[in-house]
Amino acid sequence: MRYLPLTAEDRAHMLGVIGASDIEALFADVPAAARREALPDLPAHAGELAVERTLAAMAGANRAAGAGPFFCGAGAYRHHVPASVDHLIQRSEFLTSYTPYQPEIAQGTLQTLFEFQTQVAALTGLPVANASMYDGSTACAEAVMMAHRVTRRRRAVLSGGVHPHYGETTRTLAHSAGIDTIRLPAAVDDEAAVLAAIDADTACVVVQTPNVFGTVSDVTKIAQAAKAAGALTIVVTTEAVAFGLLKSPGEMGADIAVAEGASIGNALNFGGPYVGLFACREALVRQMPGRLCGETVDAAGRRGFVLTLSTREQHIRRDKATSNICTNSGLCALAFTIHMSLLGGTGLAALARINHARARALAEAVGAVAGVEILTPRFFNEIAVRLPRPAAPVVEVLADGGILAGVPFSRLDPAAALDDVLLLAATETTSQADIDALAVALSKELG
Amino acid sequence: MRYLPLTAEDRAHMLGVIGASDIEALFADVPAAARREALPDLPAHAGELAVERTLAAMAGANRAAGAGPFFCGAGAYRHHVPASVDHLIQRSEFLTSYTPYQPEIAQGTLQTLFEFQTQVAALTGLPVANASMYDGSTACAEAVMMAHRVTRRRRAVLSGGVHPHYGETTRTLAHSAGIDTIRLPAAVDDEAAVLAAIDADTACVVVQTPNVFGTVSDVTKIAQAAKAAGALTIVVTTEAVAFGLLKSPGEMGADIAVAEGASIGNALNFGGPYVGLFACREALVRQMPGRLCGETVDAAGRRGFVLTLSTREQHIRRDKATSNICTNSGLCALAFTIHMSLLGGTGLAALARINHARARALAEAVGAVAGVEILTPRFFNEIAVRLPRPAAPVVEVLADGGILAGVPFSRLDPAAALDDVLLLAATETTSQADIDALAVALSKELG
Amino acid sequence: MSLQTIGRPTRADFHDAAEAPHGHGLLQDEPLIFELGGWDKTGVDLPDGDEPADDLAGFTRAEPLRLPGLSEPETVRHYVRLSQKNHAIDLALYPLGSCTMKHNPRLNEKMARLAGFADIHPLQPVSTVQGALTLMAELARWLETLTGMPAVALSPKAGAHGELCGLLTIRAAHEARGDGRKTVLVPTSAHGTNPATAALAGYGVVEIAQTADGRVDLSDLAAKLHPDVAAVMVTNPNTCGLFEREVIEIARLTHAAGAYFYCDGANFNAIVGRVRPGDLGVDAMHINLHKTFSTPHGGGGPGAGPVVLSAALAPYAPTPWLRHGPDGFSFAEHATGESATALGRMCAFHGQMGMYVRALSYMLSHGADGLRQVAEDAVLNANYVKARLAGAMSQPFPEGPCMHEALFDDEWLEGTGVTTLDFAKALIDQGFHPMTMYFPLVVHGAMLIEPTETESRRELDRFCDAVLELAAAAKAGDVERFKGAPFHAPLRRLDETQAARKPRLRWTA
Amino acid sequence: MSLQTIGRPTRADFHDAAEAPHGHGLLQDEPLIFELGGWDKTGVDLPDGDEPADDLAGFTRAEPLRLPGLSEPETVRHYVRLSQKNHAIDLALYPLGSCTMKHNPRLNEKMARLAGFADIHPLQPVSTVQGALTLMAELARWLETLTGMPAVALSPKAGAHGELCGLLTIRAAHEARGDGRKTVLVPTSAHGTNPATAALAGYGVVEIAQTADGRVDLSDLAAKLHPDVAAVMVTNPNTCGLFEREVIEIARLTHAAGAYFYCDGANFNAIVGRVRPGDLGVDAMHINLHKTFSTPHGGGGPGAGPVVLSAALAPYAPTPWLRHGPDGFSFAEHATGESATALGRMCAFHGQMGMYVRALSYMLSHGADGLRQVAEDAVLNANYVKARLAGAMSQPFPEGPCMHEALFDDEWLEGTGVTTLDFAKALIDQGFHPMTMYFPLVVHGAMLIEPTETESRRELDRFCDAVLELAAAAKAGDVERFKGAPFHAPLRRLDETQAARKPRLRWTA
Ligand SMILES: Cc1ncc(COP(=O)(O)O)c(C=O)c1O
Ligand SMILES: Cc1ncc(COP(=O)(O)O)c(C=O)c1O
Repeated sequence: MRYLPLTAEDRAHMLGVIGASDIEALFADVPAAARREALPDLPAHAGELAVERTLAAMAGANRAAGAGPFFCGAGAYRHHVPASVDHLIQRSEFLTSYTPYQPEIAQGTLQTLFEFQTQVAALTGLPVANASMYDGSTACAEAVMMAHRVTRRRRAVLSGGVHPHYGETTRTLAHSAGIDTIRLPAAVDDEAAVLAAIDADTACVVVQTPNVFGTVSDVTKIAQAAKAAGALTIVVTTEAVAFGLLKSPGEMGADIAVAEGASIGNALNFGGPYVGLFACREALVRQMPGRLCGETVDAAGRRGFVLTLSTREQHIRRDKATSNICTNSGLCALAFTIHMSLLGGTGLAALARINHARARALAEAVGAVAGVEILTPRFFNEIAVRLPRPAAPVVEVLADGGILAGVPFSRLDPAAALDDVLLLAATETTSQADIDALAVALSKELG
Repeated sequence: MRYLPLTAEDRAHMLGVIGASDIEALFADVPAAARREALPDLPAHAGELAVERTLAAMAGANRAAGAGPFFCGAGAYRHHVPASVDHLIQRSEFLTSYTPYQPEIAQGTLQTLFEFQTQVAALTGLPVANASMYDGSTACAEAVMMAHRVTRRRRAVLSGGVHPHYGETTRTLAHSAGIDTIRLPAAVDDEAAVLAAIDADTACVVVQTPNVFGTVSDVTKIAQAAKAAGALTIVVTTEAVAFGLLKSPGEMGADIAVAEGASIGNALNFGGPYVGLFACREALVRQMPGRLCGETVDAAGRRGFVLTLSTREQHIRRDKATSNICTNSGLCALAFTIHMSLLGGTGLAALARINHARARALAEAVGAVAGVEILTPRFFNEIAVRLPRPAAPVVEVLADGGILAGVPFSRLDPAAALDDVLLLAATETTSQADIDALAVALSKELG
Repeated sequence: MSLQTIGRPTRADFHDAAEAPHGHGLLQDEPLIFELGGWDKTGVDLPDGDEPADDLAGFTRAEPLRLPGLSEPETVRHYVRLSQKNHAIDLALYPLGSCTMKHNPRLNEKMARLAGFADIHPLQPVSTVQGALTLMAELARWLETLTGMPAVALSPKAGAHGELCGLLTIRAAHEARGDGRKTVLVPTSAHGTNPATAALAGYGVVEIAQTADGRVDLSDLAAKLHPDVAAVMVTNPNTCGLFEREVIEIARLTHAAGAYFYCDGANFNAIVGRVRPGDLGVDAMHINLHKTFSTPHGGGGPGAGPVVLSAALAPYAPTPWLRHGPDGFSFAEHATGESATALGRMCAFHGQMGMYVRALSYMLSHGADGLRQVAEDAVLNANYVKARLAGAMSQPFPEGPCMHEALFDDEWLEGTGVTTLDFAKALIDQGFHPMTMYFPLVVHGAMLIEPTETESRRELDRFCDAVLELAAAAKAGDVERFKGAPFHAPLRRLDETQAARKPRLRWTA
Repeated sequence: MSLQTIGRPTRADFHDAAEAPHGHGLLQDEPLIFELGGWDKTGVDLPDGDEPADDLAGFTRAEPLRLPGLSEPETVRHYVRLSQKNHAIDLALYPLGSCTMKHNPRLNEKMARLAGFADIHPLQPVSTVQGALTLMAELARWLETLTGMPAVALSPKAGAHGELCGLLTIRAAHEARGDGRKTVLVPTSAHGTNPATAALAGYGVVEIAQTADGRVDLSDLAAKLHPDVAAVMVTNPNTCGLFEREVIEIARLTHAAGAYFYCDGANFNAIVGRVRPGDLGVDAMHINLHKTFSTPHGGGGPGAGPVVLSAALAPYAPTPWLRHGPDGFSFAEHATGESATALGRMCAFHGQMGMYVRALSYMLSHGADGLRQVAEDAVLNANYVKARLAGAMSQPFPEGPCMHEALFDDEWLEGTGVTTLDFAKALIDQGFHPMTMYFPLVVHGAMLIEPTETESRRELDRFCDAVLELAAAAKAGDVERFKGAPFHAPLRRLDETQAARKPRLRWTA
């Protein structure tokens, strides 16, 4: 077996050194009844060529997003990632290292985490960011748990514009902590409803911008109301490229900002692995979940970086920890950081504008299709449209024709009774030809 | 432009330090008449996404060998290369380093070259190997030039089993040195003709095994005759995997062995870059072309490696050099070495046997097709067959049906009047289903 | 000493000098990107320039984003330089106990990057991603077969997330019966994520004592198994590297008390292909695909933590559920219909597809026979290290074989002036990553060594020789070599106290 | 000194001690694979085992092949460890004059690995590789347009091979006229491949003198241009980093003598997009795609050396010729029919396709505007280095600007006891690769510095600061720092004499 260095001779020699008669002797503690001779339902080992063929056949049975016009978004956006990003994250020293617990031989990882935290802080407009969460949705759930720890209150208000998966992930986790998750009805824009839902028991209010319908909002008013009520404001962003153009959560008064960072540096990957961004106000830092990388000096006085404030964490604080997270999204965060280092502020701003321009072109073309109504009042790179009939079957038909025509809202929330709503996203990878093809196909299908 | 770090501000500052008014001042030595303002026939710079789309479209207009049954050989063989090989050669430290002229900071490259030379020596059964040539064909031409230097004779006898491209490459180079290249008529097995052609003016005799028709030969008798006549024997191999099974050139009395090494570690690449292997007897080392890596010690007495015997080379010896080669096939040699280190002697032997077994299955299936005659008396992984009609159009028809049915001999040597001969190769990547598909298609086309 | 002549001083007394040189002509000093300039630069050529955004007036950033951008050459160089300051499995043995730092096959990386896996959207019509669902189903089948469990929830994103998923499933099962149990029992030796997860899932944590031979104290367990106990969480093989001999009895007692048996499967590598947790009475167990199934750790993640479930717990698994019907595979993505009992959702989308591809590639490569060999070689390697070091270092549980990792304590260092931390840091100077230190907490000055099966005998010997040489030096009173260590790393020992006292968590101008 | 605090001693006097420590805890000592065992092992799982080969009895190896095989983890670790002993562009400036060590974009690597390029066979029916032929045609068009030449032979595999192709083309042109000229004129400053190639092509080499300002001596050229001269080979910009001001006159004189003007285009980077060799009277010029067009050097290769040709020489270009007709692209692969005048074949197949892809990817990325900027920035960077170092080091040709590289000599080192070699080796301790030394031969103790356009001003300053600091140290008499250098590389200075005296060219047990 190509991954196993020991030879039969090695094994015999080593058993001798150990003083064991055979390998079975080393498994002596396993109850005899539980020792299996073999697992006949599974195949034997296979060479690279065979494995490659099996997996390539599975991959070939999927329609890659790049194979034709593509408009899916709804929390996962297709962007172009420079080749150097994937090259760099595959360097052995990044790919095959562990969490940087020994800082003297992990400065590579640690310095990039420090860069990551600084970038996330700048993007979200908040002073402190952690070293990543699993993804945007679990970051959102953790933010609600954190608000509960900070406020000691048990009521979380979620705007109807929050991605339903985020709402459900949050509800699932919050439930066991006895937190009441108030999910307002799905709505393109529900500032009034959110304001009305804030009360004196509210631990936090969770708002998303651009929201799941694509709507761009200024949540300043909500943040002010929350603050007045002693609640925290959590701003969710599922499309990190938007940070290049829109007001940052910090500018709008967020206490905590969480985001899905996969748009920068990472591939679609069918939904994972992604990278959760998590930032907050300085005063809240000791209630943050996840790892933090901090600056310090070595014995010779040279600058270096370490994981710090670990008294918040499970390995030190155990059941008093701020979270149970251990393994996070390190390599995805590295990809994010490298891509951001290439883009810079200027590049991200330009990229954001291009995304927005593509979405405007999309809205124009789709809005001109008879029977299609654009629901999103202000958008970044995604719009919600109402079709004259349920969206899911329309999407199926267009998929058969080679166009991946976005996400039916019913896929996210079948109970919302918004079966005729379709979410359509455009990015820098969307060409005018793609848009035209979509408009033509939609006209044909709806006509 | 993403690859250019200087900003406008940098440029202005630097011109100031230089004391130049503008960039034009730095080009003052260029005659004014030769300065171009712009090159209007070429497009302006493009982003990664755009370039990727352009090139992917070109790639998409080719039929990849892996897309269906595939039987082309004739000097270029499709083998499976472990993923770790390509990963390792892409490490910055290997990929982006220069020829190891500063050994203190090039031990990575140098040690791998030393390993390469040792492996090539073992494979060819000769004591000395160099650090690579461009490919097998140029190695063959250089070997003939070397034989001329060693013997001071001007007549090179090439067996009719030598790959026509190798023969032509050799003739082209030898011509200018005033060497007479005697290319015997294309023949499946021409030991007698070769023996007859050796005379007292002969500098060298060049034989190939397995030869271009796939024939495996023992060239011992030829080597003995050459030796008796004071000529050198050059053994050519275009399929390095054969070294795992067949008698080595050294065993058969070769003075020089040259080979195409691409089968190990390298992709088909439409014919290049490949890697030429070059080995010879110890006594001839100072007449070898190309770089040599040798062992030595550093100032602290530790083992290290350096480029050595460079008094043979162009940068020292200029017009007295043994060759003009400078840049060689370093990274392809590294890929070869890594793949060989994975295989080991045991693995290469097993791989060779599998290749041979696949070719036997191929011969059996194709031999059973009515009208097809197998010409190769003993083969390794390639056979020549005679079809009842010209091979090229048959190959075209099968290609339309998705089968790449080998190489018509006429493609290599249209003047040989062997238009009905087809070369078919099989490797470990050839499945029985591929072979069956070929046999069926051939029967249909010829039937 | 024949070790490390490169990367070693040619002078023998280097470690006497606290200021001894380290580093070499290839290792580059490298500032932060924020110190490299490029405030108005970008390393990306974008198709067009200054698109209007007038429709968003009032919603856009007041100030331009202040982040530096570097050209590609500068970016590549920056991160390549930084990378060389890391240790990695690809450089040497990485003996972190409990972390299973094994070789990461490159084939798996290649497979995960096939466009058919990497470039598909989680919400494409399922008709267009049947290959992806097939892969998930295959992975599920392997995990179920290897563990002998009937179901698996794939979506958890790491081990701790899997623990959470398992406990939430258990909670849902109790709640479905109207049973509001509030306690989870966890051994004192447990990994920090166990109690942290229990707390996050809303449970109180009660610790179970450990026996003198490093296992769960059955009498203490029995005593604490009152009706408020929702689950018992046990790691097996446990964090001392020992198999819980009485695991079947633990399961029996747990079930008798109406509780569920959660097994932390982080150490599954020791038994994969040989022992099926389902045969031991386990109700739920997470599997760190980034440990046993070798998806790369990536400097801290991402991982994946699928949870296998017993028949009793399966109905409460989170969505999405993978289903197979006449039209092929589909997802049940919401807690309605047949999946109405689902506890909810662990995360957006379907989990860590990129890791599933790698793990399945690993499984197919090894096959059932190879995986069995993995367990055997992992255990063999650990016992070899244990045997070779036993004469020099003290062990809290010296009797009998260990499983995949060998545990030492610091008793043998008493009086030397050298601590576990010092000893570990000195190992860096020998070219190795330190072992896991001070974990498990139940062992004083613990040093937990997990070599994994992908280490050759030669590398194990290199490591053992280095440890033995250091041990001899410690006993010989060569304290300076340890107190100041590491001397030969890119940096000397870092001041963690200062970092925590006045945290600087981002760069500021 | 603010340079290199990592990879730098924390003690200032390190270089006084010849035995000073070097290396760090991450850099691994690594034996040869032959010393790692594995004589019966393999790191490849093959589909089946012991296939018969009875039909080859008598033709098979008498003894089994004795080469070690290592498992994948061992192999990966071996080569990763070795890699860290290399300098690389990705680590720091690589100022090798004449080598054009510029950044290698990763996009190009990705493109070259597309199955449609990497997994196609050179002898597939051309109908199945129209994309490949399109790519070659596009590359040819770019090269022709950039050089202002009507034709290009793509197949040569490196610069020297391109030179050979060019001279063989010239020979064929003369022979076609029955003209048997036997001499090639080459300036004394030429790269070694120029005279070596001329000799290989069967020509006698006569050297042309150089003027005091580092250019071809026109009167010497005119004097030597007798009727036996087949070609004049001139590098432009030349190997002193200077543009041959009189290049048009050189061409005129050459043509007047019935000879052809071969230009060594290794330094094309300095003028790409700004000057077309075709406008200068060049008949043939090779282009190192691995220099100007950034295909990676790979530790010594592979490269590619296409040769652009004037109309007079084009008919003699080697096969294959790329043709475009109504059915798309095709090859003329033999010297028959319309390609009957072809001189023959430079190599099997069609040349370095993998390099063509990378080079075209580079060209498309830069575009005409970007390439022009390449030349400007390359020249600007070199002149910046020249300006910054001019005060400290002597220059053989101080007047006027240089092109892409700055040339210094060792006059300024006189009396210091430090040689060019010592100085260069000391640069290694500063974290940089040495410049090209002792080339061109016409300059005493030459140091040729080519930064390329992909270096930032910051990196140039780092480099210049390091050189200036060293220069000051040399002048201050700190000879030890130089004589023993490098101190901080993986190895100390290597004994090249011993290597050549009793060559050990392969491992033996
Ligand atoms: C025993 C044990 N349990 C749980 C975990 C947590 O797993 P993860 O880091 O994947 O969240 C670990 C990880 O180190 C572990 O060792
Ligand atoms: C001026 C000059 N000419 C020719 C060459 C030879 O090119 P190659 O190494 O590609 O054969 C070089 C390479 O260094 C060179 O610098």
